[in-house]
Amino acid sequence: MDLAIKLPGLDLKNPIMPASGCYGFGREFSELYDLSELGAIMIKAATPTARFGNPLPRVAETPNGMLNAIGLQNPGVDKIMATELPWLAGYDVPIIANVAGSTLEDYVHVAKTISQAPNVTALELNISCPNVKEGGIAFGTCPETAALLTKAVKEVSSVPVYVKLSPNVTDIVAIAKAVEAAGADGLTMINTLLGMRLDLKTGKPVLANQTGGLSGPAIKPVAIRMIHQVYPHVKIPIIGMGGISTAEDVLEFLYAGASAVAVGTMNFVDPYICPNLIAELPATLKKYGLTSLEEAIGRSHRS
Amino acid sequence: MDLAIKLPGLDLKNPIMPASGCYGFGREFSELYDLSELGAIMIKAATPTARFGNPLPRVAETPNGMLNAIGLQNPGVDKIMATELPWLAGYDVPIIANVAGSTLEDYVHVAKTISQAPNVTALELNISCPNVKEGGIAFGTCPETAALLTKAVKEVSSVPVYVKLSPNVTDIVAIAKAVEAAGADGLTMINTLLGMRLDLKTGKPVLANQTGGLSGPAIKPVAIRMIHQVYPHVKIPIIGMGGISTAEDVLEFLYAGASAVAVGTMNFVDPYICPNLIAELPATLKKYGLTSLEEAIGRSHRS
Amino acid sequence: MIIEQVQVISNQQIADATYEMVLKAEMATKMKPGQFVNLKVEGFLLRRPISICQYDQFNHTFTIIYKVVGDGTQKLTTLKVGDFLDCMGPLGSHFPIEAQTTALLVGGGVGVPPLYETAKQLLAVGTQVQVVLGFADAQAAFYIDEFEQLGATVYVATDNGTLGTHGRVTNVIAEQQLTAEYVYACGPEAMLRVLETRFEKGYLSFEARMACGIGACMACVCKDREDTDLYYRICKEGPVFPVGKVGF
Amino acid sequence: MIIEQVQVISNQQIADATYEMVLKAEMATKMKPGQFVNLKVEGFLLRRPISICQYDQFNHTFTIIYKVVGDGTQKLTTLKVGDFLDCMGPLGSHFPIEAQTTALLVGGGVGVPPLYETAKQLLAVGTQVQVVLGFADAQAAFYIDEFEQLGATVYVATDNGTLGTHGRVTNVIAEQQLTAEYVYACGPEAMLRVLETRFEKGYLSFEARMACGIGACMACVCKDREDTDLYYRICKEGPVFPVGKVGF
Ligand SMILES: Cc1cc2nc3c(=O)[nH]c(=O)nc-3n(C[C@H](O)[C@H](O)[C@H](O)COP(=O)(O)OP(=O)(O)OC[C@H]3O[C@@H](n4cnc5c(N)ncnc54)[C@H](O)[C@@H]3O)c2cc1C
Ligand SMILES: Cc1cc2nc3c(=O)[nH]c(=O)nc-3n(C[C@H](O)[C@H](O)[C@H](O)COP(=O)(O)OP(=O)(O)OC[C@H]3O[C@@H](n4cnc5c(N)ncnc54)[C@H](O)[C@@H]3O)c2cc1C
Ligand SMILES: Cc1cc2nc3c(=O)[nH]c(=O)nc-3n(C[C@H](O)[C@H](O)[C@H](O)COP(=O)(O)O)c2cc1C
Ligand SMILES: Cc1cc2nc3c(=O)[nH]c(=O)nc-3n(C[C@H](O)[C@H](O)[C@H](O)COP(=O)(O)O)c2cc1C
Ligand code: FES
Ligand code: FES
Repeated sequence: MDLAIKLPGLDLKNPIMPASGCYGFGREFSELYDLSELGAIMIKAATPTARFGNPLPRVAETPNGMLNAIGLQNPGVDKIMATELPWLAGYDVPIIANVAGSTLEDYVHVAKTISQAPNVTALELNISCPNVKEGGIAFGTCPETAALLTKAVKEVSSVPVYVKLSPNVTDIVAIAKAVEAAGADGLTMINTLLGMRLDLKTGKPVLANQTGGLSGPAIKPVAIRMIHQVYPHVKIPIIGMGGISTAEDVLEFLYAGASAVAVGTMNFVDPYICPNLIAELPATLKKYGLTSLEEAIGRSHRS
Repeated sequence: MDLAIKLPGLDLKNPIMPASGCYGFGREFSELYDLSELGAIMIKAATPTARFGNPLPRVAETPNGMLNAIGLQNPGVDKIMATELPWLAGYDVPIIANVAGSTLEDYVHVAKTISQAPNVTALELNISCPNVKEGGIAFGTCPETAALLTKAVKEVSSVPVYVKLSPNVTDIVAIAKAVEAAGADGLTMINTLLGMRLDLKTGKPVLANQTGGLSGPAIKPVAIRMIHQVYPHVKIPIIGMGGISTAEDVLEFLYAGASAVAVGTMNFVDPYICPNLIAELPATLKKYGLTSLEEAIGRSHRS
Repeated sequence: MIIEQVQVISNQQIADATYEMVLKAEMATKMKPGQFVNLKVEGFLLRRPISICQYDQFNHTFTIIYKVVGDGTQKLTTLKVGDFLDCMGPLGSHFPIEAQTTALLVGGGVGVPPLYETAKQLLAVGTQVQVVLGFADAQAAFYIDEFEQLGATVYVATDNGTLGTHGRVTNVIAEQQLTAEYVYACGPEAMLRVLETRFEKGYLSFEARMACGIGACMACVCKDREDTDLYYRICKEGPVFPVGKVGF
Repeated sequence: MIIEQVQVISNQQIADATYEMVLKAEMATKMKPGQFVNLKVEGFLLRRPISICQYDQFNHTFTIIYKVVGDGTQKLTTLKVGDFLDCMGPLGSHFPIEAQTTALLVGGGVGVPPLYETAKQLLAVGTQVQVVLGFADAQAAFYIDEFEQLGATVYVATDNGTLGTHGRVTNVIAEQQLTAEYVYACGPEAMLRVLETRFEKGYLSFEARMACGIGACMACVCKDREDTDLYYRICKEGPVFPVGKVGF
């Protein structure tokens, strides 16, 4: 079965890609399998200058999920351009660069710079990171600010721009519509839910940052609901994510309205999950009587 | 160890009670243990007239959680007053009546009526039910409407009023402060997260109502985060809930800022969970070096 | 209702994706035909409702037959002899056992198991028992010999005709012009609907997605046939209801 | 790094809340002293990092020693001989084994296990090995005889004085005026800090909460001692670092 799909800026061999922040720049996984097998790679967030991120502990386990507060640790956009992206260019796989920052200027600077890289074929605007003090999630919880940022980035980006939505909002549809109107070429959803765990011995939060982003299978029903809600209201494609761990989960995201999906947390549990899902997807589609990817995308809205 | 705690309208023998909608009116559980053992009982939502609720299926399992779209099935406030509450009066346990409706008038009517019942010692204003078309969650996602409703109910209620907050909002603190300012005597949080599951065979949502409320251990980190966020901003007490399944979970909620807790979904898995948690709580407090309930409440904000 | 750690005595495949598990349990002494248990499967939050297929009140054992349809039932297949299983039961209403002249027992797929103990007990009180069993195909069929050994007359239907009559159980009933004083049935709702048009007396066992299994959550509610204000919980007032009681 | 279903050969309690588990694994042929494995425990999402205590490259087995501190390690205790465990490894950097005149191995609590294979291999290349082991109390102590049987000189400290010196491993070192060309240590950060003030050469093994264990998530990062722009992942560049490299 042909798993290829074309989305703005993205010529995907298949609809499976690792989610940003859960795959670094792919180096560790390149020792395990050929990165060219992937639909695309969403690389770790880039900020204007290097960030060390938050103090440790940065992760905590929760029932069928995990909290993280990495704090956008990354070597800065220039170093990524100089070392990571050229290395990735050795693989035949489109790169989606995750763009982050504290101010509108940060986003604009990173977007302008990184969209010049020859193998970056799309940007993912991370307006939804719950783990940095300024910017991040604040941009993602207000339709007007989200639109403003999208517009500013669109003006400077030489590749299509996907906006990554935060689930920590009352009205996800309003934000989705606002960023579409501001020129977004696609949506990626969802980022993590804001959560917390307390250490019973010390009484303090387990994470040094206090709160963290909840990801993993636990949040899948929220992701499916939000994609299902947004899909009928936008014309731009959605890349879905949030708790994917099986090929059947992939199908559920496609049904809800995603045109492709990203796998985050489960890369930590099974580093082979992306190639495994790619291998299993045709049989899974067949199992449910589907003969193409297109039949699956948005199916819940048609049947 | 003395587990008793006094909250507005509630003289609790211990801080453990079943959550609304997960315990009916207690009849099924009364065959298993003495309801007088409980701190309190949050009874199933009451509406002005009987409701059959949503079509089936009404529940679906998710990773470490479940979705429900019961749709506030209940016999109506008059029947509850006539049969359920007098029956419950046979037990030495305070009753928290969960009040729901589609309009402000509905809430006012139910609150006025049910607060007259001799064993109803507090109301829980359900402005956060995700499973009814009008009212419900709409009231709970906007600070102004939530405040308006709280005020109207406070005026007619002869017992203290707790407002049950929805987690499906951008800014939970704003809503908490608004209802406190409007006269709420306490908060209960959290209600369910809005979620969805799709049936892979039919492509349709598993629940007839399409979306449902996500509950169970999966949502615990979100509940803890929200209670932790709200606690420093309000003076009224919080009754915490969301995924509690062990005595250590109870402690975590107390640490976050809850003065008492409610157990929902886990009653379905282990109908003895409430008395079990009550029995285990003293040893659990001791295990972590605590000599009273008060030491645990809000501990994460002090240490 | 009891919650008990019951022990696996045997767990073996008896048909396509279908397993029979025998469990050692004190609660066997409280069981009635047509009731169900609610099993906690490791790794899953909600319990799985499974009908009681037969029980032995002297040896304190009971049998279930389950079909692998998802992850929970898949997990059940991995249980080994000696393993323990957290079991809540017996739950719900049961098939009344009274001496009748004739009874027709109709089961479709995983609706077959609760009829086995029912057949046994009806035969024990002197009722003449005819059984119609429906399966997807010959590979999915089970317990045909077992019903015959009890002394019942057994008819089989398969969707693809690989065993017995080609078609549904209702085709067999029409074809063989089967009649009886009472019907006892368990299977898909569509089957129960048709049976209601043919039989005035008897008992039907319903299914629904459940959360609590004890009547607390209102997940499994159905309406009364006449009084629209009246409703029943399939896990509590059901799963067995007299013919004509439940509104579809 | 390999992901392999390894089989339990034995799993037994050897001290207070402390268990030793021997596993059959192909990956034993790739192991080096001081490395760790990342275990998938049924019912939990994230893997659990556990040090390799010793391995046998001919028989393809390795040993871990784990302390029950939470639900995951509790669950490990229920594994029976013959059960399989999803294991990722070997992971991280290792203790370099070169012939030195003298080496002092210092382990605190669950920091003791990785020193066992290290001691074995250092002794094999002719290094004179002294070992200082710290435990909470006599009941929590383990592997003292095992280290002695290798031919190492062993000192013990317990927090409450029920075995060996009363106090910390660093008390023993001071008291006995232990010196060595190289230190090899694994244990709480506070212990490692003190050792860094006393030894100029050697290797320290660090711990951190991990998610991936393979360098992808940045959960376990520490800074370089001097260059604040430089950082290391404890799961990838670590857990073993030369003395003086990591900034606390
Ligand atoms: C009263 C009653 C008696 C039953 N008796 C039997 C029996 O004897 N043998 C047998 O094989 N099956 C029986 N079933 C159906 C059985 O409960 C489901 O097949 C089983 O729960 C599926 O679990 P799963 O994890 O494999 O499937 P999944 O689809 O992964 O389960 C997900 C969730 O949906 C629920 N669910 C899925 N299918 C059904 C269903 N058909 N009915 C109710 N809940 C469902 C599960 O309980 C679980 O909560 C009975 C159901 C009821 C209500
Ligand atoms: C490189 C390395 C080697 C280790 N070697 C050993 C060993 O040989 N023997 C041993 O007993 N323990 C060892 N530990 C600690 C061991 O990983 C934890 O005790 C274990 O993960 C606790 O799991 P739990 O489910 O019982 O506890 P929980 O507290 O319930 O675990 C919850 C989460 O926190 C993590 N976590 C909890 N404690 C620690 C910790 N101290 N370090 C890292 N993550 C933690 C768990 O992995 C899990 O993700 C090692 C840790 C690391 C990083
Ligand atoms: C450790 C970790 C780091 C993450 N870092 C980023 C990031 O840098 N940028 C971003 O947009 N999302 C980041 N995310 C969010 C994921 O890309 C993804 O949206 C989310 O985890 C939900 O998917 P999952 O449940 O499959 O993990 C991170 C998630 C995790 C767990
Ligand atoms: C089946 C079901 C029915 C519920 N009905 C109500 C209700 O009538 N009123 C209400 O305020 N909350 C209702 N809730 C929400 C619970 O009271 C509780 O807030 C939520 O489930 C989180 O707690 P838990 O994770 O312990 O279940 C219901 C929850 C479930 C699972
Ligand atoms: S399953 Fe809860 S009422 Fe029937
Ligand atoms: S645990 Fe993921 S980078 Fe070390």
